[in-house]
Amino acid sequence: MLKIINGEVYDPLNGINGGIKEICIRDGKIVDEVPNTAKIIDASNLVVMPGGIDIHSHISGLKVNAGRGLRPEDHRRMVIPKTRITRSGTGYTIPSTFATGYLYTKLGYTTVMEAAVPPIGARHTHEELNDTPMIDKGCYIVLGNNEFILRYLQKGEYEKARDYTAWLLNATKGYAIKIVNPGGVENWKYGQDVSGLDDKVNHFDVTPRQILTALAQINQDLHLPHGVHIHCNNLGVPGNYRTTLETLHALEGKRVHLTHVQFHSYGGENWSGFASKAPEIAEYLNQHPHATIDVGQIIFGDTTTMTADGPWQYRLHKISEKKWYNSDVELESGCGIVPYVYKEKNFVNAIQWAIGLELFLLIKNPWQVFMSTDHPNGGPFIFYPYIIRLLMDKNFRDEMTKRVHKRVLKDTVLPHITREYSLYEIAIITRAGPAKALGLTHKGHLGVGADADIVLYPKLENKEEMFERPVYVLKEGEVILQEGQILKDWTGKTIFVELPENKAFQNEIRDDFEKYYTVEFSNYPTGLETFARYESVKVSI
Amino acid sequence: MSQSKFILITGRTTKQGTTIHVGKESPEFVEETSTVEMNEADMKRKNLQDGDLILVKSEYGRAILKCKKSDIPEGLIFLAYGLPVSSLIGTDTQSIGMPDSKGLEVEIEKYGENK
Amino acid sequence: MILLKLKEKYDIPIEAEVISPDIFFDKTHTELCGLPLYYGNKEKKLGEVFEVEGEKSDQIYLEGDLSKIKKIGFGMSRGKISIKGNVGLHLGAFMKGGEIFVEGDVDSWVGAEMTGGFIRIKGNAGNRVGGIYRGTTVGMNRGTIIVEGNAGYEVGSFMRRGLIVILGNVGDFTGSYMIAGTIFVFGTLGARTGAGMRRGTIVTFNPVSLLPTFKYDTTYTPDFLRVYFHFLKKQGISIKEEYLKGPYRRYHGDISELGKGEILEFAA
Amino acid sequence: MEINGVFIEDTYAEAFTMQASRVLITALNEKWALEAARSMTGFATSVIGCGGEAGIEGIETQETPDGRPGVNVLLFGTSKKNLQGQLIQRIGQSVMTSPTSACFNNLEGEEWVSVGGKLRFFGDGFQISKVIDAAINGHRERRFWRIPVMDGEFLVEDKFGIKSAVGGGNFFIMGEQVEITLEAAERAVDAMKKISGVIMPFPGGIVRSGSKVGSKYKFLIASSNTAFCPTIRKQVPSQVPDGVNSVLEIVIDGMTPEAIEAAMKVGIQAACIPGIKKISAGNYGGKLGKYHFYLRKILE
Amino acid sequence: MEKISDVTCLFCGVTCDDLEVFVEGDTIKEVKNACILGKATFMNHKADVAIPRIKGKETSIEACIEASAEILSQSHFPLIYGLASTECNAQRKAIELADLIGASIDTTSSVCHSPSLQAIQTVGDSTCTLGEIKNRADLLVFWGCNPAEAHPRHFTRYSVTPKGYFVPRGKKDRQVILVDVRKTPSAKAADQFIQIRPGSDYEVLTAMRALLKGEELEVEEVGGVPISTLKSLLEKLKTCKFGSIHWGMGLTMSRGKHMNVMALLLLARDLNRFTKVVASPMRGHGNVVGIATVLTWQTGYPFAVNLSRGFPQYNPGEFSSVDLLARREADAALIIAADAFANFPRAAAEHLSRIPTIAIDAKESMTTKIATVVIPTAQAGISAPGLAYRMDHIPIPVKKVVDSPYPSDQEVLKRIIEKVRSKLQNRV
Repeated sequence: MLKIINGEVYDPLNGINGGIKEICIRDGKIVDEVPNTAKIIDASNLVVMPGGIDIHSHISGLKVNAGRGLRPEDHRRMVIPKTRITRSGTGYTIPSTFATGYLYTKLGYTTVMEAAVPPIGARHTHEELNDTPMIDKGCYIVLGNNEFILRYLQKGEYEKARDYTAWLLNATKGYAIKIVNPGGVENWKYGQDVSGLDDKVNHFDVTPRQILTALAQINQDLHLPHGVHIHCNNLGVPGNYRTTLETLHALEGKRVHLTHVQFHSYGGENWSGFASKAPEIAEYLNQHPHATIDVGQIIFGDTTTMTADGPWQYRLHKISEKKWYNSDVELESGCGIVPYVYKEKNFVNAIQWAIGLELFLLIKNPWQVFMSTDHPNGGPFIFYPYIIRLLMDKNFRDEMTKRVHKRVLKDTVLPHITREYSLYEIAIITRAGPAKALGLTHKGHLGVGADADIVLYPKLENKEEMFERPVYVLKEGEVILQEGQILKDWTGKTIFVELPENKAFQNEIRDDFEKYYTVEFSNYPTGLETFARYESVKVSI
Repeated sequence: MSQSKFILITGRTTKQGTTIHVGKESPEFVEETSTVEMNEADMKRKNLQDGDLILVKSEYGRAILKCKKSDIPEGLIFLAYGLPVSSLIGTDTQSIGMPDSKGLEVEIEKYGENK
Repeated sequence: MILLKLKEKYDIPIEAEVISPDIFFDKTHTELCGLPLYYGNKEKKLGEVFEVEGEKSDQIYLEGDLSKIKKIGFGMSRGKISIKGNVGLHLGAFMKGGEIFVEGDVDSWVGAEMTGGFIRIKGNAGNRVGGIYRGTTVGMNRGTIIVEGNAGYEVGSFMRRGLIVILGNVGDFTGSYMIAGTIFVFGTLGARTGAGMRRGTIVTFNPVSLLPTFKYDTTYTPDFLRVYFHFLKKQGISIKEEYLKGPYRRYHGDISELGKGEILEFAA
Repeated sequence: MEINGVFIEDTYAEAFTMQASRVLITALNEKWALEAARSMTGFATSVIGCGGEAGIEGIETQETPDGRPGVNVLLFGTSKKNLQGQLIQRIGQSVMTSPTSACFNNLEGEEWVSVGGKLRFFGDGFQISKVIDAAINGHRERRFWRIPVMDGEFLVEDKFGIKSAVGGGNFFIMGEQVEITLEAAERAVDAMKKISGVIMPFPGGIVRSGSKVGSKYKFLIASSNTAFCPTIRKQVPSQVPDGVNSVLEIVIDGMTPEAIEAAMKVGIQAACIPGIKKISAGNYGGKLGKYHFYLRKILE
Repeated sequence: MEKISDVTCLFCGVTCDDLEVFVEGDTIKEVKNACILGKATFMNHKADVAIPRIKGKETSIEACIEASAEILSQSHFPLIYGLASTECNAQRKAIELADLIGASIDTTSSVCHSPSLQAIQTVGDSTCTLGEIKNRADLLVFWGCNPAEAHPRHFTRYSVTPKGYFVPRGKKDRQVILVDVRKTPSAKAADQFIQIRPGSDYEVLTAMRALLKGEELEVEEVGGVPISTLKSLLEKLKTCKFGSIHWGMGLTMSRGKHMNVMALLLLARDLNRFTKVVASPMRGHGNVVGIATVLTWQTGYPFAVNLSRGFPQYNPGEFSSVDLLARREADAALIIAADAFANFPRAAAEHLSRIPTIAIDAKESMTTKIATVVIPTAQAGISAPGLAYRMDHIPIPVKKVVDSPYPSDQEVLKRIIEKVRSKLQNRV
């Protein structure tokens, strides 16, 4: 039992904006009151927030681990020595599993969603997540190029596509549906891509538009807690904002989350004409509350880009001439990895940087836009406090704007935006908003019944310092970090959805499965015995 | 290449892979991992018959092995992974961890011939 | 000046990146003796392993069989380290500036991924002189390494800038995948010299067997060579008169890559 | 003051600041080093009409960077930009074109200008850069460019040092007739050539058409130094004394004022031969240049 | 007799998971679907089982664990090696132990595909899971590998013969080319066999890259192969729809090693300018991909990891076993599920008999013969369940089919960790 007193509380889901409020904790949950015998944390001069929630990050899975394997030179830049409590690790852009847990905790994040898991790699993802301590976690299952889905849609069998999705989410212990470059990744398997929503997918008589609308409908019909999570077609391509807007139009009325929209808000017909179309995207979102986004802010410096979007990664490899890893995943997805350096004086990179900030600042409703760097694609997540400072501190932002390539000053609206985020708004984009969008009802807030995942930040003028130095981090009511030191090697839970089982349907897919997969049907699903700790979110259809 | 120099190719064989489960000291495994495959012409040249014992010498070690005719190219000999292979290879990994396990230059003589 | 004498020879390697002018220059004798070294998985103090004389200097002298001492001069940017005896792995790796002199042999990765400075070895060196650590694709970037004895494999692999001079023989893959820079080998070369090189120069004074991806261009005496010879003479390296005169066969390659590298082979 | 009966006027030569560079040209032999040097220093008498001022300083006596015979050329310009342009043009047109040549910077400059770095583009993508490090003994890093040309390669240094130096040191030799004046001037030049750090940029080191600033014609920035022209000495305020029928000027550009002084000293001394009446110097009343070389002081 | 279905075989990297195993009590009676190697693995599971002993004297497992913990907690520069023939949970524990005692941890990759891993770390790889090859590959090239003897079911499950979605006629829709220095039994499955001179892989591959760029070479042949043959091979690779190149230890163990593999990876990469081409290492003895995978997620590096400083450092050539032993640096060794003594060059292996060596293995081996402590365990995949990784990094659950009197590798390591931890704490 624990009571946090005297803290300045930011709990947007409960409308609390900086008021002094006591927080009582019992059995890992927030409760109305605790007896006087409860331990007390005096949070005078501290800011109290729910633990951070990352709605989109690449921390675990075949691709992440392939990225680790590809970049020993990156790991040498940051080593994390073992302590009596914690394990050692490495990694600057792709931290090892233990390091990932510790580093997120050191920022006050307590829940992180791995954003792209090919189903056949789900078991691997969960095994890795078991070794990712401290945080709760879940994963999104990529479906936009799944050949079962493509075949069902080709034959017009929507119900089968829906039942397959339900089966697959159960089998993989996923939390949400992810779409990555629908159709494009399938085409990449023969070295091609799609260029828009109405291109045909090779060998399957369907279009990206059909895939998107069907999966959004399935998402709706299965009553999944999170909207369909989309990485649009044409990522990174100049002029792609049109595809992004078309995607949003096509899915109007459905719950959708577009991810790393920074990479999808580009104007211009070629690289020399590269321009920001963030205002257009923001304007659309300001009119259409059905959609949420995360930004995918870029951070100047080295990083490792990794995505299921194989064709884009091949293009990026050709642009950057850096090493290239590609692995296509049978019947399901793909994966590409390319190291990349974002440079302040490179005008495309500078404008990308500005676009991210414009999205944060021009989208009026903070419940629609969430913090992300699309870790590690835009940069490592450890830079979130830096982004917070850019959002909260106009002067700091202006300084940076003057440092980067001058086309940012000349060609973007960023220098003219005066908005500064409040702590309340920061609490929305880093915890309350993602929790709401994810349908994680017991997270992202400090109301009674919520998980007691709580972080206490020092009140500092420099917001970057404030958010990288939590004084306390509590997980399920336990103090796991104090003054930068990890006190407990906490095992977090893996969160997944649990849909009603449909035994009859399994026989439907078994035949094709056995013909085209290379693993046995019975060995494919991830069983509950895999998990160190888990929490299933039951969904009734 | 002088008459007695050969390139040693090492590798797996089905028999090596099956007999290993019987035991590393089982006669089957020992037999398989100490039998050298040679080209017929090479054997003729060295006056060797199937089953003859040969002394194989490398810069790092030596082994007495049995020879056997196969369709391996001239100048090459093949030996399945096992203790004899290990006794012939050196420890220089050129700082990458992997010793020179294939393509090693060895000398062969009929066992007992030069005594 | 600071003098370090190794007290006893070790079998277990010691990581000693603290032995660097950047760290030593402002340390008192007591502070020096207390600096940590890593003896396998245990920490030892500099003063336990070495007899330490002097303080507060960026001129360091080392004596003893240091063949198990790793990372001396790691990342140093100034001053001078002089060593009498054999030295272990990673001497002067990631070095930025300053000078290292060794009277003895050194192990592998001497000057690996360095970005400046000068290293001179009287004896032999191991593999990857001025080379890379695994994963790196842009290696040595400025600086000079002179090895008076032989060197091992992958000398100057992935090198981006700088000069490596080996007076003895080298192993395979010298200058492999080099991006630019200059390598002189006065002894013999192993196989696959310049494999995958994009730009850069490898100069050899013995016949070299080349990959099929190198093509002969011409026989001439490039003026820049004499500039290098002049520089080397100033370092006290004697250059045969005939080398100054040339001529040299020029091959370009590796045409499986950009192909703008060159191998100059003394042709007289 | 008189030397060998030649009157030394109590005046001063007024000189001004210029930017200077020292270019070392090497070649297969001295002949071809000199050919390139002569070509490079051709048409470089005065910044008024030539873009730059240049002369051969002398044969390099130290070992050159490539060990071949070398000739030093001093090139002066009015500004950093002007001098860089002159270096690029003259090295590009006169040294690069000259068989077997190579071209090095030979001046530890106050500032550095890119020369080889610009000329390299002539290599059409096949130019190769070579860097000699430098970290040793704190020397400066030296980058060279190798440009493929028809006789092999043209080697040129990437950056050339420039420093502020002195242009326009001068003295006048006033004689009874032109033959004797010319002989005195030649003797002066021969003596001055032994001094390093100076050049006499005019033909044979001698200028007969001394100039003054300005003209009656608005489109001219300089015109004949009428005060020293014997034929019109009664029509203008003249400085030509009676008995003097010919005046020659020696103009000196030097790396340092000291070098100029040294050169003027030996030059004037050599010029004082029978038949010479007077040695004077040109100045603008001290308004133009910051250097004032008083003849009598130099000769003391 | 009990029938257990969909059993996974841990012998090689093909990691077949469709075996049917028939058991009676603790005896395996029959194995179906397995290849000859897999069958031998299961049928001989009782042969040559190891005996717990210290310095040759038979004793209890508990005593062995205690002795091991004592050795490891005393050591200054211990080496943990092997881990191929076990499952991932044991591998996890081995890394935890290495982290705890500050050991170097290395795997059988070190003397197998470590050059491939190093090549991939340098240039990347265009690859795929095996199902992609099964469903799409119309051109297969096997370079320096002999699947017929090392990965027997690769041809039938994934590459040569299976009918795939886009290659419905199986073998008829595919072309198979084998490149090697000798005609191995795998040549029978190939449409074309290209024989190259030993030690010339790099030359041949790099020449192909140059030819692919449109360069002409000034030689008639490379590595004994006429240029015309290389050109026609390239033509096939450029014009196929989905080409799949597989390589083995013919590249990794021959002169050039990692550079040979790099040349192959770069060739495959370059071919993607024309069509889809992937390249995949023929990995695996056992679950060697598993240990590389787990090590990578826990430390960032796949093998040759040193933890003596309290954080991971990676350097093949420094922390790889052969080097550590040849330099006589390791002062204690823990060999898990691998026969280091038999597989290492003699001069390196001999150091194992000079230092205290602990062998954890289901079977007797050359290493158990010289080990100070021998701890027999239940064989993973037969008597211990868990997780394994296929050569294409796909995770496959591993079943237990019969009981063993011995604890699993995971269990033994867990107990060693507990003992070491208390010893270290007592000492502090």
